[in-house]
Amino acid sequence: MATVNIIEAINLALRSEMRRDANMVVLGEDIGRNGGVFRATVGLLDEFGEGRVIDTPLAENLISAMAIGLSTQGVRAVAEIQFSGFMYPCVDQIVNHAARYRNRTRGRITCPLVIRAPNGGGIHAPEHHSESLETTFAQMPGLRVLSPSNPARAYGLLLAAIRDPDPVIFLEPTRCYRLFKQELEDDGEALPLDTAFVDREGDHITLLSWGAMMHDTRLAADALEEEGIRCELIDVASLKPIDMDSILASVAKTGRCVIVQEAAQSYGPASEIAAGLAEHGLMSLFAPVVRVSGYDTIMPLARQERVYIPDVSRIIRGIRRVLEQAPIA
Amino acid sequence: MATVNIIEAINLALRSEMRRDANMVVLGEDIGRNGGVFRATVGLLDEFGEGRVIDTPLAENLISAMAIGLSTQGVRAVAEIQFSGFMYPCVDQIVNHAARYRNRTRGRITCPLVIRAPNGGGIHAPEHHSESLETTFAQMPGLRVLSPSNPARAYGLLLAAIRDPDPVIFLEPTRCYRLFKQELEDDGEALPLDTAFVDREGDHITLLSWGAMMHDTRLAADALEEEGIRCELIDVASLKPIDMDSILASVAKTGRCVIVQEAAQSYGPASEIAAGLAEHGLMSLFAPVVRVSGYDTIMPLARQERVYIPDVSRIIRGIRRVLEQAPIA
Amino acid sequence: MKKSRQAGKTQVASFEVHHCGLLDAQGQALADWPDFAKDHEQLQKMYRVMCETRAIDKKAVALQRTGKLGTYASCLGQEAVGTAIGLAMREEDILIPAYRDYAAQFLRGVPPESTLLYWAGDERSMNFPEGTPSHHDFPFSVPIATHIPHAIGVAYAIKLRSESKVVVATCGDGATSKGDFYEAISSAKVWNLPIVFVVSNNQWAISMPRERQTGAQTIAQKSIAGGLPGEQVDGNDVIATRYVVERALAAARDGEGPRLIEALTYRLHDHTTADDARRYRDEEEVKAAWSRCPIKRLRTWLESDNGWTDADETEMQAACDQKAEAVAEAYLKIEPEPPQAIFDSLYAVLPSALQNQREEVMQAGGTND
Amino acid sequence: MKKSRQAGKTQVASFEVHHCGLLDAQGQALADWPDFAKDHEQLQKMYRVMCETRAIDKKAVALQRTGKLGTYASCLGQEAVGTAIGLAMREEDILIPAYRDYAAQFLRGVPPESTLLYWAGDERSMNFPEGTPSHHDFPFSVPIATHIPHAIGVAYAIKLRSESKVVVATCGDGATSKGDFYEAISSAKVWNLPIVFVVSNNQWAISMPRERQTGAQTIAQKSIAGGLPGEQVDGNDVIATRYVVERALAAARDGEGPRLIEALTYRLHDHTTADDARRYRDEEEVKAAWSRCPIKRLRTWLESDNGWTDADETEMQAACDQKAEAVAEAYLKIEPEPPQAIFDSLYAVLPSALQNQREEVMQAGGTND
Ligand SMILES: Cc1ncc(C[n+]2csc(CCOP(=O)(O)OP(=O)(O)O)c2C)c(N)n1
Ligand SMILES: Cc1ncc(C[n+]2csc(CCOP(=O)(O)OP(=O)(O)O)c2C)c(N)n1
Ligand SMILES: [Mg+2]
Ligand SMILES: [Mg+2]
Repeated sequence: MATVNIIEAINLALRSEMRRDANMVVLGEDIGRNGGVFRATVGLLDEFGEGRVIDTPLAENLISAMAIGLSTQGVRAVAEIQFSGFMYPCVDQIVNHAARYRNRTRGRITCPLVIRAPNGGGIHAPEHHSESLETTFAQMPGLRVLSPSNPARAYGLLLAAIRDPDPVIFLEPTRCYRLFKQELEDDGEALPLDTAFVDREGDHITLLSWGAMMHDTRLAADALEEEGIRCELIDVASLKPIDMDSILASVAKTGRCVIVQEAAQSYGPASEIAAGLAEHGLMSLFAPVVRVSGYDTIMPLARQERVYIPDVSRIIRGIRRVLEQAPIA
Repeated sequence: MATVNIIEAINLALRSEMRRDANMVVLGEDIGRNGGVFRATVGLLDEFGEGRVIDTPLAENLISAMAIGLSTQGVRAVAEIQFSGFMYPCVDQIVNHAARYRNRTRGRITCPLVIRAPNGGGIHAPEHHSESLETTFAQMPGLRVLSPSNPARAYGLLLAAIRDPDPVIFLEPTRCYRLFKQELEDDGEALPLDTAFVDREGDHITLLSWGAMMHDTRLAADALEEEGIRCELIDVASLKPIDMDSILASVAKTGRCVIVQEAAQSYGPASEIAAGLAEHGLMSLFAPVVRVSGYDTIMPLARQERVYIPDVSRIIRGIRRVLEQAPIA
Repeated sequence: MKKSRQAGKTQVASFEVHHCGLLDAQGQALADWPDFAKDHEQLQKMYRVMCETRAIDKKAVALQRTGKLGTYASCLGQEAVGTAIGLAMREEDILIPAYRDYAAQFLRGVPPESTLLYWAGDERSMNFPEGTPSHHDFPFSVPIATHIPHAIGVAYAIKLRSESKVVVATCGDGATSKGDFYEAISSAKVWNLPIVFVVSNNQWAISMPRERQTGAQTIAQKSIAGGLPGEQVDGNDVIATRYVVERALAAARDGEGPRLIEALTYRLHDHTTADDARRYRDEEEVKAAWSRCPIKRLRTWLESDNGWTDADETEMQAACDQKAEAVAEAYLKIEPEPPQAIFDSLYAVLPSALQNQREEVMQAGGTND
Repeated sequence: MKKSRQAGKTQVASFEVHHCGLLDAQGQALADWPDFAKDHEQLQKMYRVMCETRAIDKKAVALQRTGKLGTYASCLGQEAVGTAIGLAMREEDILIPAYRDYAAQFLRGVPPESTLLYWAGDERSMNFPEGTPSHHDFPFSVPIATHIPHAIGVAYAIKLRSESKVVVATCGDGATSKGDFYEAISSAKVWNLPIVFVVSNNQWAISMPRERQTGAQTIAQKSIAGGLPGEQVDGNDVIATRYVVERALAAARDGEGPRLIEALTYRLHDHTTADDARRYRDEEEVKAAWSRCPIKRLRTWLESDNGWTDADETEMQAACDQKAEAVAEAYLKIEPEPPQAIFDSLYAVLPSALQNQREEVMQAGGTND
């Protein structure tokens, strides 16, 4: 039992799986000697050597293509992209190849790979270091997209992603990397894929989020508890596919729903979930679904990033909008 | 007054604007001597010469970057990508540069460019020639995304896109290029941007679509007219931004809504619109919103593409689902 | 480092690009030949493979013209490159081909009817048969050049496992303008990977002539950007092409790392059956190119040196046409795939979220056409 | 075409890469100098620009360390390249810089306080002032190499309008591994565009040493992939660097087309203030690199040949420090931007669909920190 933060949990997951599976490699920029700019791969070079801990040239398109080539040979390739804003050069390879090889060869060639990247803002990083890439990949059939919100899920979902026989995009909550710690058993146990996690039960309103925003959403829920508002807090975690069954079940119970995301509002996971509710859960809704999200602007540079990223007060405002239209009896 | 199909309308728009604006160029693969694989640029090389009709090397990332460079110098760059499935290499340049230069330089550097591509399937084309790229670009703040559904809109919206001072992604309905003709006045008149078009008024149910699916949606509406069901048929046309005001007004009137798209269901424009309804139009809905869309699969090769693409019967089934839950009085 | 007289100028690197040709367009031998080319059997086999490939190619075009096949990309005039690659590779090697390398794919075990099935639009065509080398090869990629960097990962896996396989990754001249091609070239030598890059420079990328595709005088010299050896070969000379590819494979197998080969050839057909090259290409140029046809020159040699008679020729051509017929029949007999198949290879296990959609397709029964 | 004895082998192309140096690390002149370098004024100006840049750079690091600035990328040790570019370019030329070319940007009119404002995280910092050459220059791009192909479009526009401007596009050694860089190199010569590509090879890409970045022996030779002339220069020799850049600019202006210059330099600082190079880089190597510092060698020359005294030095250093102080003060005085500004440059006119969101920000008053 160790007490770890998210970045340590990721490091533990990578190490334990590399020990378990000699067929697994990690690759990316500055992940070897340097241990990764966020230290996610620290120690791996010393333990597993240059062959399995691959410092690549500076080319994300190449990194994703290389991961594809490796994975087609049965090598479990786990690539790190330094920041999710630098994943755009990988889109062609991931969408046109990683997501498709199994389907176009009817199962002959597969791509068991993971591409990890820190995602989202809030750490006063430079330009292009604070983007939210969920939709870029979640829209693509053939892929899975995960975004963990705490150390235990970072550990368990990353293991599940690595062992999954299909390509997985793993978006890590940058600003929560070192925000808090959790007790973690480094037992190599994976968590289930394609599943949302109910973090707190409640019957008044369903709050949905994932990744870094889970933290602020929980704080908002705490604040409302004090007013006697019982929030059901769900970590969506899997953005492709989305576990709509769990979400619909919760909304059937509460009749109210607020979805919190950092990504720009339009075309984000919040919209996909709200659409699912409009099509399959409409009759259980007492009030309109509210999306609390980043604005439809470009992620601002550091000085304005807090204007863009939803904070607890914005989340509470969103919840109140729902409660005003459908007060709790 | 000429009677033209969509591809001819696009050719007319490009020619008339190049005549009007000596600062406009077209660029892309095989657009010069060859006139484009769909003939959209036929005749332009002879009239405007190699300087303004630019056959580029085979590199979409370069084409988009070159269009960006040209546009920053005040050259109106209209790039053709041969098929939308080959736009993925442009994503980095379009998202990280075209969409951002104005914002990051606070207006000093701008990118008045258009990137056109045939979009969608249904013509028995080879692999990767039948994709639907709406979401890839519509999710990105700073961009506009248009998809015309008939010759008049192809002409008027393309002119509007070229004259717009910001980057526009122009997705053309491949399978309708030569499907039908329309009377068109080549008068250089642009249509308004950011606007949906009400093609048919009706008070029973709102049908929303764009691009190639408008054709099948209209056929479905015709079929239902015969049963006395009055459909309000709206061409969304602008997928970024979406004209939600017009859509909400229509749904306020009809209380019923079906959205038809060819793109895979998850994270498509249909979801974005349904989410808008769930958040801002919930109380006017008599029945759940239904999304009739491509499946969440990779676009199949030619022999199965008709399994994937919604046809009139699938659209009608979707409409009936709504009517069953909220019968017309 | 050679100091020059000029102001502070020192030469720090120099490079040469060579061209190799062993059988010229007139069917005359240039210089000495490698052993395989001194063997009549071998020469006739190379000839037969090229002729059979051309017969099947011709049949494919005919099927498309009569509405029995979708858009098809012909390899007319480029048969030598695929033949040379297919014969030079070992079973265990891995081919990451471009779409005009049918000859290589056939030699590796891809059934020609699968190639037709691909252009008809059926994913099963890329599930190459077990028990043949093609089973561990890649299908070609339509997005130009995007498959080239896959070779880096595949070859890295080979090296990681200390296997003695080599990856052959091929593309066209147009493909060499794309970042994917360059990123592979730029990095292959970093790990000294066992890769042979073969570029079929057929002088055209649809309507774009080679001279306007890039400022480079040769495609071979692009290897210099990554510190690889690069060479040109007469790609219509099956003997020289096989010779340089075999040499490159041997070098890679011996740990000497990657190489780039530019095979000079010519696209005698339209780009695809959907294209009309007369719009942009001079008929005269095509006529001239026919005189450099890879099959014609080898036949001339076989006749002059190999005792190949008109009877032999007629017999072999008949056999090739029969083969093409049989391939077409086999292709036309293939049953359609059930509609729900569009879900069944999407993931190892279909996520439950997609079950309803699959159900819907099952009920609708699909609309195969 | 020189025929070789070997089997059918013909040389079809050959290339040389040269290195230019005019002032060595010891401050000794190599060969003859161009006129500008014979002019004391000019030499002292180059020296002053480098020293001032270093003083401002040092100040920026200090501000970051004391929490008054965000992550900052230092140009320590690389001042000569930016200085040479800034002095070689004409006003009307267009600079598409990398993030260590501060000296060039300052010379073009970017106020140093704007550079600090950028690293503080404020978009206004990229709105370079009217009336200065920088007003038509590009801000640097954080996504590595992605700005390089913009030069193709910018230079094409220049050519289309028959203007006599030249584009200077710069990047680092790591950037030359990316497809963006290669696609620009591959196509620049197709239209014979007026572009000078300058690569600051500072031997490192964060923790990746140059040798493992690419298989190419030199970065200069990557130009061969596009048929461009490529040359190496001692990038810590401001005289040689300015000389080769001026020559390349003149050639481009005369219609001779694009060139690639690899400037050999060294990153003396951590990659950025967020990096700790001791994790991956040998202290000894850095010490050795200090002996090749561009400023030190020019000072040695000025003292030996130019009558530069300790008094001159003290006076100039004091002036540089004052300048750096003034820059910091100006920067710290800049008022925050109103929160709704995140909407106000998104489009020429904000679409009505976004008005509500802007309203919300206005009401909330934002939370600038
Ligand atoms: C990324 C991408 N862009 C455009 C196309 C359309 N296209 C198909 S083949 C081709 C030309 C390829 O030329 P080359 O690489 O020389 O191969 P060749 O067809 O001559 O064998 C183009 C532009 C494509 N398939 N992929
Ligand atoms: C596309 C992209 N990938 C990764 C990064 C992170 N990153 C910032 S600088 C850098 C190294 C750049 O090396 P080089 O081009 O040599 O320039 P230098 O920093 O040495 O001046 C990296 C990997 C980035 N900014 N952009
Ligand atoms: Mg070609
Ligand atoms: Mg560097």
